[in-house]
Amino acid sequence: MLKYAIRRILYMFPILLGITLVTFLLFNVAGGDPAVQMAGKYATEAEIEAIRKDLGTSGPLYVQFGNYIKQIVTFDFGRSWATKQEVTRMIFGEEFRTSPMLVSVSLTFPAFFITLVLAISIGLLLTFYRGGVLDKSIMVVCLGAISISSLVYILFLQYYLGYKLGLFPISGISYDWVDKWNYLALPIIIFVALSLGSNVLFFRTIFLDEVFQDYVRTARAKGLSNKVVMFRHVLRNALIPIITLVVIQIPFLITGTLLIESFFSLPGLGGLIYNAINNADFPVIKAMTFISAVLYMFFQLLSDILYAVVDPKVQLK
Amino acid sequence: MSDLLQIKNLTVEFQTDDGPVEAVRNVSFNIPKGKTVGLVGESGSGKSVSSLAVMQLIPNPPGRVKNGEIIFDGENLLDHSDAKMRKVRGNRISMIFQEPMTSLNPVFTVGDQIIESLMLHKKMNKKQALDRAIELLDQVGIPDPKTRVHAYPHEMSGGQRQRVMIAMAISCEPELLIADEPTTALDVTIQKQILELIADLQKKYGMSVLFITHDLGVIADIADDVVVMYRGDIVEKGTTEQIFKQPKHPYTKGLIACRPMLEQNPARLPTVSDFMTVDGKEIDYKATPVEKTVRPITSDQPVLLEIKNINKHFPLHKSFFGKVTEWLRAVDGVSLKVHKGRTLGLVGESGCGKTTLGRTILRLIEPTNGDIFYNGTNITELNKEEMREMRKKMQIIFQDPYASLNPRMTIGMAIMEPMIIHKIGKNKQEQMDRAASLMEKVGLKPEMLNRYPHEFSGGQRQRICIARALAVEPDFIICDESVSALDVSVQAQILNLLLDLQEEMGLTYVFISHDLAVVKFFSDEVAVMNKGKVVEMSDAVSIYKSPKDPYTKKLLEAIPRGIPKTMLPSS
Amino acid sequence: MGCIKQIITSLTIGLLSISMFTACTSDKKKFENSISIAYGSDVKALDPVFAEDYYASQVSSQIFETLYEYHYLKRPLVVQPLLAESMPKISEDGLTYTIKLKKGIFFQDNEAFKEGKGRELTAEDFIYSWKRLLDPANKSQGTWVFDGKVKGVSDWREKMRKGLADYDTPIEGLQATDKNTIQIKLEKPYHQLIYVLAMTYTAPTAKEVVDKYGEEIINHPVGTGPFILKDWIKSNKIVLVKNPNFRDMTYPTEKDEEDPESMLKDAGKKIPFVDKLVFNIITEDQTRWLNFMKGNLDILSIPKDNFDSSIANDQIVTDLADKGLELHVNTEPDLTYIAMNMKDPILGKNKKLRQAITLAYNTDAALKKFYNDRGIVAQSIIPPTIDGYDPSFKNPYKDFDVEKAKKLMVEAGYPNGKGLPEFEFATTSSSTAVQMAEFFKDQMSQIGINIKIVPNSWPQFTQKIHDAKAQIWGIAWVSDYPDAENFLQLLYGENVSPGPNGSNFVNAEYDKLYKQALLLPSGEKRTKLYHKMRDIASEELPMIPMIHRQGYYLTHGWIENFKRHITISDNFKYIRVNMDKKKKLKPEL
Amino acid sequence: MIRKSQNSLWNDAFQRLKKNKLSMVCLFIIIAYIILALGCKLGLFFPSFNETNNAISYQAPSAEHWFGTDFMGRDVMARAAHGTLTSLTVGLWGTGLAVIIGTLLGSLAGYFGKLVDEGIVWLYTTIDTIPYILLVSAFSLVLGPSLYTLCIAIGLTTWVGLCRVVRAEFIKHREKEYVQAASSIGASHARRIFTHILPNVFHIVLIQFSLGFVSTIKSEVILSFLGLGVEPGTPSWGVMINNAKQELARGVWWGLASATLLMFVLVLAFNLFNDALRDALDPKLKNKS
Repeated sequence: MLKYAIRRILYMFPILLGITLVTFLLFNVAGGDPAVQMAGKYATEAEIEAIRKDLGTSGPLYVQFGNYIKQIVTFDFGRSWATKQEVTRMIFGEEFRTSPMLVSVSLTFPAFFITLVLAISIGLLLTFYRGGVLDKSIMVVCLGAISISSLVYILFLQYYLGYKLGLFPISGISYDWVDKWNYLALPIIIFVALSLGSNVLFFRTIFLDEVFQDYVRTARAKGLSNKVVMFRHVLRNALIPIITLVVIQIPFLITGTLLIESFFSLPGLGGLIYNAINNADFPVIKAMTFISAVLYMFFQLLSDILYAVVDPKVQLK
Repeated sequence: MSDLLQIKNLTVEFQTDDGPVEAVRNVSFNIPKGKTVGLVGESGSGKSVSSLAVMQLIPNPPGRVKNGEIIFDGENLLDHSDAKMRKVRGNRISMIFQEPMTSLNPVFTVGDQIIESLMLHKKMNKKQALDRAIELLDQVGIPDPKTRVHAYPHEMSGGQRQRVMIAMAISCEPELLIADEPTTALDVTIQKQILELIADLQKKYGMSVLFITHDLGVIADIADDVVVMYRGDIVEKGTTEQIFKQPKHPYTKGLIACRPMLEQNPARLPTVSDFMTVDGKEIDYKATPVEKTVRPITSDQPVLLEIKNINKHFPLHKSFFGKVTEWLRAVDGVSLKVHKGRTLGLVGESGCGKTTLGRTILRLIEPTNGDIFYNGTNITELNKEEMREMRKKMQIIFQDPYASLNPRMTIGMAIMEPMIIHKIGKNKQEQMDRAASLMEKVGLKPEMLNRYPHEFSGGQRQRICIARALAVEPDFIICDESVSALDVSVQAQILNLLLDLQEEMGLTYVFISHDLAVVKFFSDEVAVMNKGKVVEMSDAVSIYKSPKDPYTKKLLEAIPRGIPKTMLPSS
Repeated sequence: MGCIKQIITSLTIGLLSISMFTACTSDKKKFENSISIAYGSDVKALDPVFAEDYYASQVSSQIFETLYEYHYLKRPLVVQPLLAESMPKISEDGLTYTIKLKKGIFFQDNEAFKEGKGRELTAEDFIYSWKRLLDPANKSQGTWVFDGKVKGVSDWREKMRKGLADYDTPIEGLQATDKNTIQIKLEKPYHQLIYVLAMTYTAPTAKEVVDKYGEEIINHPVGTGPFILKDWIKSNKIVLVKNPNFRDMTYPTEKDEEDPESMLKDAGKKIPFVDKLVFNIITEDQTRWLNFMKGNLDILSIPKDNFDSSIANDQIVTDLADKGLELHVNTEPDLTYIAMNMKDPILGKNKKLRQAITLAYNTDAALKKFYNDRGIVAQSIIPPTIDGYDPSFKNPYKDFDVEKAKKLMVEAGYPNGKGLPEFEFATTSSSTAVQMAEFFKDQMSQIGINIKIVPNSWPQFTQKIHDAKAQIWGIAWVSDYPDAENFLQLLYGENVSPGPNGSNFVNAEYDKLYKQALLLPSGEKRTKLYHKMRDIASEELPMIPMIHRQGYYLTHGWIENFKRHITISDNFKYIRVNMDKKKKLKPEL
Repeated sequence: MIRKSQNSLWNDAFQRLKKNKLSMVCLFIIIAYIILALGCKLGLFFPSFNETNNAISYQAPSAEHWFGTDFMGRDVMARAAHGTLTSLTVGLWGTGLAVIIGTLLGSLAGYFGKLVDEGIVWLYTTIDTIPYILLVSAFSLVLGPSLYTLCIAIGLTTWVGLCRVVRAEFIKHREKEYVQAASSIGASHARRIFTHILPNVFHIVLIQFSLGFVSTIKSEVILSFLGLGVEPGTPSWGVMINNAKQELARGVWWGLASATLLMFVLVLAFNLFNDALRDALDPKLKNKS
């Protein structure tokens, strides 16, 4: 187990190297020269060159890349080129309460959890009544639901639930631990609405896969009721693919949802990445790719470990 | 004696894309209390469907019981509500399935799975149930049951899993045990143990047993009555002795005759088709038992293939830095000679290394070390191009005819492919003609060339595999468990075909199987393998008559006699 | 099924009840004496040195103060002393400015000061702050305000770069002659200096505060102004509260002719009036609009697409007026223009072609389409409300005339566009910018010119202009100070890329006039020079002047004393919230 | 000459599909869309989609313009119809590229294993780890916005999922006996990969293509929101929906409505068809329903 963890952690290095290399190259080719913007509208070429030197973007590429690696190792990404703020603080906030990461997570985690609970319940239900009218009609509803662009959901639900009906605040966030949910309720509902359809379909497929396994027949032959068979045997086995799906999505939940964040003016990580891209804010991009890579790999490791927990066949070697 | 279960006029219908199909038609038979009834038939005969109907486990949709009655202990099970039926299932009637590998829930310990029915039906608490589970595991012969009760299915061998299935099935001391091909997926040695176990338990608990199998020989020892099914209908039923002594229906006659027996030495095996046509008309078959002529192997018989000290080791454990610390010696220093025009049988239980050896000979798996001489050429030293050339001469026929044909390729293409690769035949037309003649040779119609594998039965597919192997005009063919996955009746046909081809084309075979009876029938020489080593090698008759190695003896004993004990010649 | 339904209902009820519950608790907060407005993007740094964009400058100028400011109500803009005691004393040659500070001005309380009490502001604070502004290490975009104009500044900056000077090294032109007196010496006449001293860039910061916070100073603004930073959550909101120690400052007693009498109802009263300012960051128009309509925002610049639903015939629509909403329209020194790169071998060498392009563009239609007619078709580079603007001036090429344009195309040697390559029109990728580009493309197709629209990220866009790689692009300029020079420099030959002259227009005559005008104080003589330059630009057309945008603002009925000018950023101290009206009107929304 | 049997698994699948009435309706709808797109491409339908008329910008639906006009006075119905062409092009080429890359790399990784596998797994883990928006915008920025760079950006970033699936399938299949059989008759690696294993995993590729197609069409909207969409002026549903976030405020709903409706019908048809296709093609599910 320990051996496995160590090996996995060692395995992270080539991946990290790849990610750093790809982001570095992409944004050196793609982004505009940050020095030009930083110098402002009355700048002279000398001033711009001075800024370049200062940013470390004037040297040869390999030196710049070396600097990047150094930043990663020391976990010091310096200051944003666009906002002049310290990058780590932009991501983790001045304090935990107001951290953009917490904002993203406060939206995505509950929403994801609600989606999961609903989708799994509906998935089980559909599997139970498979082939029936209920199954077919809910399937069509789900397929219809995922055929509409997410932008349309946001535009309409914000307009009707937030403005017309006034059930929820239109946008914004509070950092009060209770009041916060007042603001997050509508974004969460939209998130659930956006992701429910595809999740129901996904879980239905997984459960259907399991229902036809031989062990289900064995369980039924023991005289177990359908409920026990579904909840104890099928669900327990379906946990294996479910866990992979769930855990692997967590890093993406942490890094936020750009669309919802931007329409609800939620200062989360999704918007942070978006702004960083638009401003060629390389320090933030570097930090965010690094963090998301580490998160991704951490949760992959976690999913492997959980895999070993739920699937006795898997042993971590 | 009263009947525990009466099945009356049972018809089960399945909805398919081409409309409803009756899988079972008007089936009626009884299972007396405390007796064992064998239900025999080939795949698709409706025997499993009938048993699932008893349990009311037929997947619905697409299947449903169209009509009939299933009277269990005076009550019609078909009238039971689901809740009422659940009280019967696992409690009064329980079932063992064919695939021990998949029939247990992989995420629960075997203990958890056994106590489930105990807690449900016997209202035991967890502790009592677990104690009982340990007892049961002990009864079914699991060593160290106290520890093993906490093991997961994947930590057990196939035989052990089937024992667990049995423990589970008998946990509530059911009145009826249905065993659906419980030994088909197992080695012969394990099969014997499982059969004995079921027989013992039956006696102990006074259960009735419905034993379902495609192999009449298997139940000869244990069944009191036998029901024979063919294509959804019962064609014959009677006591075991009646069935074996005076089979009435030609199908039954065929089934009995087609099984290779250790005691006999026929030159060919009779098959069901010798007794009846496909649509059930009887053919007057006069058996002319020709004794197999033993072809002596003399020192001047040319050696086609010689294996010298072949090893194949797989890494089993790796250290942190990837260095292998433990090896699995799948093939461990094997040396063999195969004589031209003869058949070498290679026999052993699963995991003994016989399949690995077969594939190593063809370099489908690279040997760790050792030499293989084919006609004097050391093929382990050939480069890729030369090896490809060599493949023309050496061919293999695999075990699973379902898996060894590419499902997306017409069988014509499958047969022509080796010709295309080796540029045999001038043009496509010629290759096509050759493929057609190969089809005829293996007993299939050439018009079928443009069909796809899924349109064929298992036996037909194996014929196609043979045609494909023959397409390159090889001298040497490895038959890797080539008949093990087939029903006995089909197995006989394929064996006959292989024999005919050998005679006609002068082929040399290496015949790999776990079934010593088949190997003995088919081979000139037999090598017995155990744990990667050849433990005994001799000609086929003397292996049977005077086995030297204890392992060979064990294999021999495990083979079902194929006739009721009462009928055994008292020798 | 029942189980699922239960889950859904209980869930919905749960979410609803949370929102009801909190809605009740937050009710009391609704009637704060505060102003809430929305910004479209985040404020970067709250530090005069980095008061680079409008938002940063506006928030900073509530906290920091400058020597001079503009009169809140008078138009055209009038400079008046803020931290200075009086207008500067200027020497005969116009090269030395002497400025006396008001006495008794204290920094806001901060732990950086002794015992946390803000100390008195001195002339030294200005010199220190200006050095900070000019320090190359700070990479401020505002160094141009002194660099090249004030004696010794370039020299000091050069030395700083080489590590040969520090903050103790004096700059000849920037000296504190005593505790309350600042002396500025110029290299040559610099008549815009007075305006520059009203820009947030030149506001003073205390050295103690800079020393204490180091690089983090950008998050810890401590000025002398009426508001103090209370809370700043990045990308979310900035909350300022009233500075309790703010000196006695009063509401103006004079007004502009056009202002209603009510604008003087608070005349002479102590400002600021509100307790709190909240700057919300809201990027999406829909979100901003809906929030305003709910009364969560007090003041809103009308999003272009909400115009139809709020304004009719330059009047606010009745159902909004009934809710107490008020409309404020103001003409601003603003110019949008389409620039052409004079370095381009075809565009740059063919005046007739540029004239044809200008003629073929229907500015009226664009004004309607993209600005709801709220603006003035620009005839020249000089915008209204500032010295040099002449409303009667007509640019001969700004009349939309396709026939004439076609004729000019023939004269240019490209009849019906024949022989012309496809031109690239660079734009940013926002939907509106792209729509404008599409309109341009459509207009050009009338005279056979093919346009390829190339959307860019903002950095790419600025980079292209900076590298003189763009061919045609649309951009805007908002005045830094009320002097046409601020616009005319956009075509000055020495300002070519990477400078502000992105068109890379070089014209000897124009440059000569520009240099002459720089030396002149405002007055008829200078205005004449400005007009000559304007005429050259109007004939050569290195850029097509498009529109002088007007500000259309909506305020809720409880907002009083609202008046806006884009150059005046410290306006919140004058605004009053009528709490009675707010209590009455807001719950109705 | 022997003709090919009508009973290949593909044909079988098609027969099953044909029995599913709903899926046939969906197929019909999809074909209608394709015809619409082709007609637009050839200038047969709505040739005047780019005709501007500033006098009638933002006109509500009328007899002349059934779905109203947009800000340039262009006919929204014609724009939406031409948006079909854009969507189908992006879907086809973007997903096509992803499928080609994913299938090729997945096959190689799964078939050869060892170092080849490690390398390819490294590559896709790396790609997968980088936030999607970052990657797409980087590609778009490098290549400059146009219909085809959009396809390339989508293709280069979305192949990972398919690659994973194909790799897993190849690992499963390379041990199967029919592959062993092929190697025993001396078939080369290329033959084993392309004529043997690939046709057997191709139904999965097809399903993934179909799924990818749908998500590409949907992601075009999001990419438009991010300013990474098609070349300005090209009619596209993404741009139309995205513009609606502003236009709705002025009561202009028809742009959003027509683009959403057209997209909804196509995507729903595709989704339903996919579902039927999966049932028809996936032998695992073959005997289940």
